[in-house]
Amino acid sequence: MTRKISAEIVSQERIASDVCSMWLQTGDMAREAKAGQFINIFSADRSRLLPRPISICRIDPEKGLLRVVYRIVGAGTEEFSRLQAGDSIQVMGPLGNGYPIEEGRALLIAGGIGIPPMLQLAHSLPGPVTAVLGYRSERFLEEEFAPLGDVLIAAEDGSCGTKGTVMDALQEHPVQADVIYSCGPAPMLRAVKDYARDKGIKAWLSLEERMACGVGACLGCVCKSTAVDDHTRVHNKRVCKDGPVFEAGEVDLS
Amino acid sequence: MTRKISAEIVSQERIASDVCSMWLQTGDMAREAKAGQFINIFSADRSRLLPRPISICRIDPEKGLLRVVYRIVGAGTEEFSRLQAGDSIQVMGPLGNGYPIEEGRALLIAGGIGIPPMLQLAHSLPGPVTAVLGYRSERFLEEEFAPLGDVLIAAEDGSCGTKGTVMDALQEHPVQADVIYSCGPAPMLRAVKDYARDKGIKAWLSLEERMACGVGACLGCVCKSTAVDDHTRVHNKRVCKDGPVFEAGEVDLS
Amino acid sequence: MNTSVNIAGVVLKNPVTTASGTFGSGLEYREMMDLNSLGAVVTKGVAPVPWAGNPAPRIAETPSGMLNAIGLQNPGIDVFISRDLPELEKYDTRVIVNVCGHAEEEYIEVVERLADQKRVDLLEINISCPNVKAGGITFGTDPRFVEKITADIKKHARQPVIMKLSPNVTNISEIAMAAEAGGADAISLINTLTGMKIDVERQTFVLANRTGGLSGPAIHPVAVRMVYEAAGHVGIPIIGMGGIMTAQDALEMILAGASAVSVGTANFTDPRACEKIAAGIEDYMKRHGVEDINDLIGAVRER
Amino acid sequence: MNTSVNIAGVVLKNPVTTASGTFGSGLEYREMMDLNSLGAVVTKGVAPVPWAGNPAPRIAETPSGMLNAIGLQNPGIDVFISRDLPELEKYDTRVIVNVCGHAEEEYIEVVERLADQKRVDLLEINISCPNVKAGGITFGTDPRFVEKITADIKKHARQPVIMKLSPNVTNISEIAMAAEAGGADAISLINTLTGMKIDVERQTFVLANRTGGLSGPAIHPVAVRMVYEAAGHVGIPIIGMGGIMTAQDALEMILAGASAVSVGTANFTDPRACEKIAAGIEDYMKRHGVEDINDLIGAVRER
Ligand SMILES: Cc1cc2nc3c(=O)[nH]c(=O)nc-3n(C[C@H](O)[C@H](O)[C@H](O)COP(=O)(O)OP(=O)(O)OC[C@H]3O[C@@H](n4cnc5c(N)ncnc54)[C@H](O)[C@@H]3O)c2cc1C
Ligand SMILES: Cc1cc2nc3c(=O)[nH]c(=O)nc-3n(C[C@H](O)[C@H](O)[C@H](O)COP(=O)(O)OP(=O)(O)OC[C@H]3O[C@@H](n4cnc5c(N)ncnc54)[C@H](O)[C@@H]3O)c2cc1C
Ligand SMILES: Cc1cc2nc3c(=O)[nH]c(=O)nc-3n(C[C@H](O)[C@H](O)[C@H](O)COP(=O)(O)O)c2cc1C
Ligand SMILES: Cc1cc2nc3c(=O)[nH]c(=O)nc-3n(C[C@H](O)[C@H](O)[C@H](O)COP(=O)(O)O)c2cc1C
Ligand code: FES
Ligand code: FES
Repeated sequence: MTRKISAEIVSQERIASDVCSMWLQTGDMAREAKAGQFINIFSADRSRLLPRPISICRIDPEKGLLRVVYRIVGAGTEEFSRLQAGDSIQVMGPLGNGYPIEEGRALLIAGGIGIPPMLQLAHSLPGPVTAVLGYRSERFLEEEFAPLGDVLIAAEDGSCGTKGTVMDALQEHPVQADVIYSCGPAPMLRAVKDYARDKGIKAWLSLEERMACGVGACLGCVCKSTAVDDHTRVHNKRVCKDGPVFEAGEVDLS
Repeated sequence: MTRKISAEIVSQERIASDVCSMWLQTGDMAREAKAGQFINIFSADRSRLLPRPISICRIDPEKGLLRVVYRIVGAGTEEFSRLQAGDSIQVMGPLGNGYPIEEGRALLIAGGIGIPPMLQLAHSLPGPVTAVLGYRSERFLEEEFAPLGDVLIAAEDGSCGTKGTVMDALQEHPVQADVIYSCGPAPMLRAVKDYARDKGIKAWLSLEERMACGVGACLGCVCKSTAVDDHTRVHNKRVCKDGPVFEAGEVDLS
Repeated sequence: MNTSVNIAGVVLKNPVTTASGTFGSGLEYREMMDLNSLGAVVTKGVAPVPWAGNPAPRIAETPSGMLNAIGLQNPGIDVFISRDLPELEKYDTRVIVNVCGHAEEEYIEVVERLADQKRVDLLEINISCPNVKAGGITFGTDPRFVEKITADIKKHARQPVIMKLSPNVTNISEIAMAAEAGGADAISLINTLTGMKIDVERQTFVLANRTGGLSGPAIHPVAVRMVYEAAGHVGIPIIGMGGIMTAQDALEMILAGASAVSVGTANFTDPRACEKIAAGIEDYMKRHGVEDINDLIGAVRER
Repeated sequence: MNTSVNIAGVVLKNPVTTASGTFGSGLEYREMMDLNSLGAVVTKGVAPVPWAGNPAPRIAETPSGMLNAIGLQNPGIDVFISRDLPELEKYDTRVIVNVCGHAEEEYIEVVERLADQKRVDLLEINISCPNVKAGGITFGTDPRFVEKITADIKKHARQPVIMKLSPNVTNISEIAMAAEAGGADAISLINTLTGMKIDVERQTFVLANRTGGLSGPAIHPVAVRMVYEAAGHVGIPIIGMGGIMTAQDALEMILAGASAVSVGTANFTDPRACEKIAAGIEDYMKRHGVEDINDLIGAVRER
């Protein structure tokens, strides 16, 4: 059940120059959450009305904890970054569909701030996992993937692993996989979609769009779908409700 | 010189159920401040653009400290009340003219949240002081006046001193004075003005009005003046700049 | 204590309704709040056939407000009647169906299709959506047109008709009077103010549609003023909306002359906003000893 | 790097000016900021004789905005010329005098009195103040009237004339074109949106005047949209204003088509706002490698 609650911040840590990791006490919300879902985090400043959608990075159902990892890009995330253990914040969730958990060898392809949701996914998947993580330069979360499977790194500035993108890393180190999961910037998702089609592998992509309601009501967050959608019977799917995770063939990323 | 600075909160204390006392490190602002002047305190919430004018209650020029005592009446003062020692807040000042310091026996008449500015005034005045303090019920600052002169108390609910208003207290305990200083709600100021005229005593009244700029630029905070004003040559005086303290005869309180 | 209000013969148990387009057909929110606590659910605008709406991005945040350029995406009247409407049977609240169209005939088609739908209590006609390019913009801003389309819709409508007005006009009273002259049973206002946001880093429009509709507390003072002005010029009931976040905001509208209110953007900040606003109004009535909410309608006084 | 812009032949060292009525005659702020950092000071509206303005309260805070109902209190043109104008001689900034009146003749009287004042670089004609009851409201909302008063003022003005437009209109482009047709050298927009606030505890209007003008970031999206629309319809320079708090906000206006901007309400939140905005624009130009600010005017692109 989706609910909005006041969550206590259990810990907050800067894990890169502009990336924060925050554990929240969310009780039942954590117990119901799945990899690939997200929560809406609300600003305490009354000039900022809309929630910030942030993916679930880790779930601790026993303790009722959720972890989010987010990049400071604007006033909302900047505000969140100033919160400390013991402070409270309004959150709503769990939201969205999450990644379907499939059998077999999984290839996780993630770029930048698309990396966090992959961490819970790597934990949730039953089979062997290879994670391909793309960074501009500074790395984060990398070491947490290591115990969970193989890890390939790509850094645009060549500071580590393959110089270039996640696709360059995959070219350098081919990986056998039965299913692909991906999250990251739109150009990366397009490349992943092409890659999966070429290899004949099923791929699940997590999309981003500007949101208001987060629950499928406002129709603010649509992406183009290849088939007629259930809600409106056009070619729009709601990222917040029908997604954020889509089978690559479902969505038109052009 | 009026300036806007970020001031550190040195201490914050609840002195009545809805009244807070806050000491601010303001440096030169404190050294330039006078009794009866005020400062503008700004909200950190970006939905609240206008400053809150609050009277200076105490000045510690050596340490560069200013004290304000304010009642929680809305979102702005509620926000201020949550601040703690070590936090910072934007303040602008000193603003307004302040009370002229006159020789002779001073009668200070103040009601409710008009009491705080009288405290610095009682400290600044050279002659003997009688303070008449009116409360609805709960008292505050009362004990700080005691060392500075005679104190009469009026409480509307009769919980202490004279039951009724400051005027009732004065009727019960007549006071000889050469000059009156007053601050409080409009009906009280009207009564003080009449009282002073009847007794033939000069009276200085501190007025309140909704403000924007605080520096005489926007003409938002005018009161009616009996004579043509210097700024606009009509019958308006700016409470923020020409006041907040006016000689009773200067202003039309009807 | 009576909190019920009467809009054109339809009794709402309390004056709080959801603003069209912000609450889906109500069902999207049923997990999070009690739909029975609402005076009425106002559904997303519905057209004769599915509309795809505008390209994304459709949403931008602004200071104490937001811009939307949904472009009236909707599944069309068939899906609405067969899928959404029956679900609303389960709730004890009034249903107001918001109607949109590209041309007069489209409005009339929807209105006719709804005529024999018992679950529909009232119709709200959106002649003011600033995001529809094809005629939409001028529909709601010309009093002659407003009067005519109102009269034409009234000929076909079985349910009472609320005309929803655009704030993007020089003279809101004139438009309100035109709706009344055309036979409207009520008016609702305000729809969104047209706005724009530019991404200065990328030097592009933030919304794919360039402009969007501004809603939220930012516009509340404009909405209150327009409700007040309209209330001074028409005798039909007014549903006030625009930036209502709290019971106080709703009461401002009611004191200005609204018989009921709609709550839109607030749902995004708090999915239980409507419920809380309804409770807050009751609270206020108790504190102020108001026996009947109708005593508050238009009751604002000189200072 | 060039930050100077040209408004009708008058060169402003940078595009940042103060919005009329929020900055007095500039002198009230000289203690707190460097007037020389401004592209221009725009003074409070001045009429032929002193105006007392509206009763207090004149100010109300609203979400990310404020209402004012000053009612154009001003000392009249004599005092302005003899007292305020000479003080401005000391500063190296342009002076734009804002002019108001109850009737056309009053505007013309002020314009004529200013004709031989060398210190006055530009005139800004406020035909849009929503707080003046006597005719003021309709002045700025009828294109025919806007064209006529512009033409008549132009006949008497020695300095270039900026017509300041009201946003309380159905079609801002039409009004902008009317000003241009009347011979305006530039236009400025937006003035305030008319709004209202009600004190629900006391059930009274918050402002003695009932309505007031809404300004501040709340209205910024509306202002950007109107500047963009006007820029698409006129060839004369535009001074953009409405809710500018930061350099980003100012740049939105410039990208939308404004040659210069005015900053109003922001001065109340930070008396050094204008200075900071001017510095922030330079900063942006450096970061983006913009050699000439004029390259940014109207440069917004499709996403
Ligand atoms: C499903 C989903 C999951 C996400 N997960 C993460 C995550 O795990 N970690 C992370 O760092 N970021 C994530 N994002 C992006 C994150 O929502 C934005 O970075 C954040 O909203 C920016 O807020 P701001 O106030 O700092 O920035 P501002 O730019 O000031 O925000 C202004 C407005 O734009 C919206 N906005 C800005 N950027 C985005 C964006 N990229 N996507 C959607 N809305 C945006 C904001 O929500 C707000 O309404 C996710 C986005 C979506 C849609
Ligand atoms: C010169 C002067 C000195 C003052 N000194 C004190 C003092 O020492 N202690 C104290 O408790 N209060 C004082 N006040 C009143 C104080 O300014 C208000 O109580 C405060 O602004 C309320 O802010 P808020 O956000 O809590 O209330 P809200 O009602 O939410 O404020 C909304 C808006 O109205 C304004 N406002 C509300 N009440 C007043 C008021 N009474 N006067 C002026 N503006 C108001 C606010 O500044 C704000 O812009 C003084 C007022 C003036 C003009
Ligand atoms: C996302 C969104 C979608 C909207 N869709 C519609 C609509 O379909 N029909 C309509 O008449 N109004 C629509 N509106 C306008 C609202 O019903 C309402 O008039 C406006 O938002 C002002 O109220 P608010 O400030 O409480 O949101 C929409 C508003 C928003 C924010
Ligand atoms: C207190 C106040 C007084 C104003 N007085 C005038 C005026 O005398 N003449 C005028 O043309 N505009 C006047 N305005 C409008 C501003 O110049 C400006 O157009 C408007 O406030 C929008 O800009 P902002 O949001 O930056 O404040 C006034 C605005 C405020 C807030
Ligand atoms: S954010 Fe409202 S439908 Fe997705
Ligand atoms: S608050 Fe602006 S003149 Fe007093």
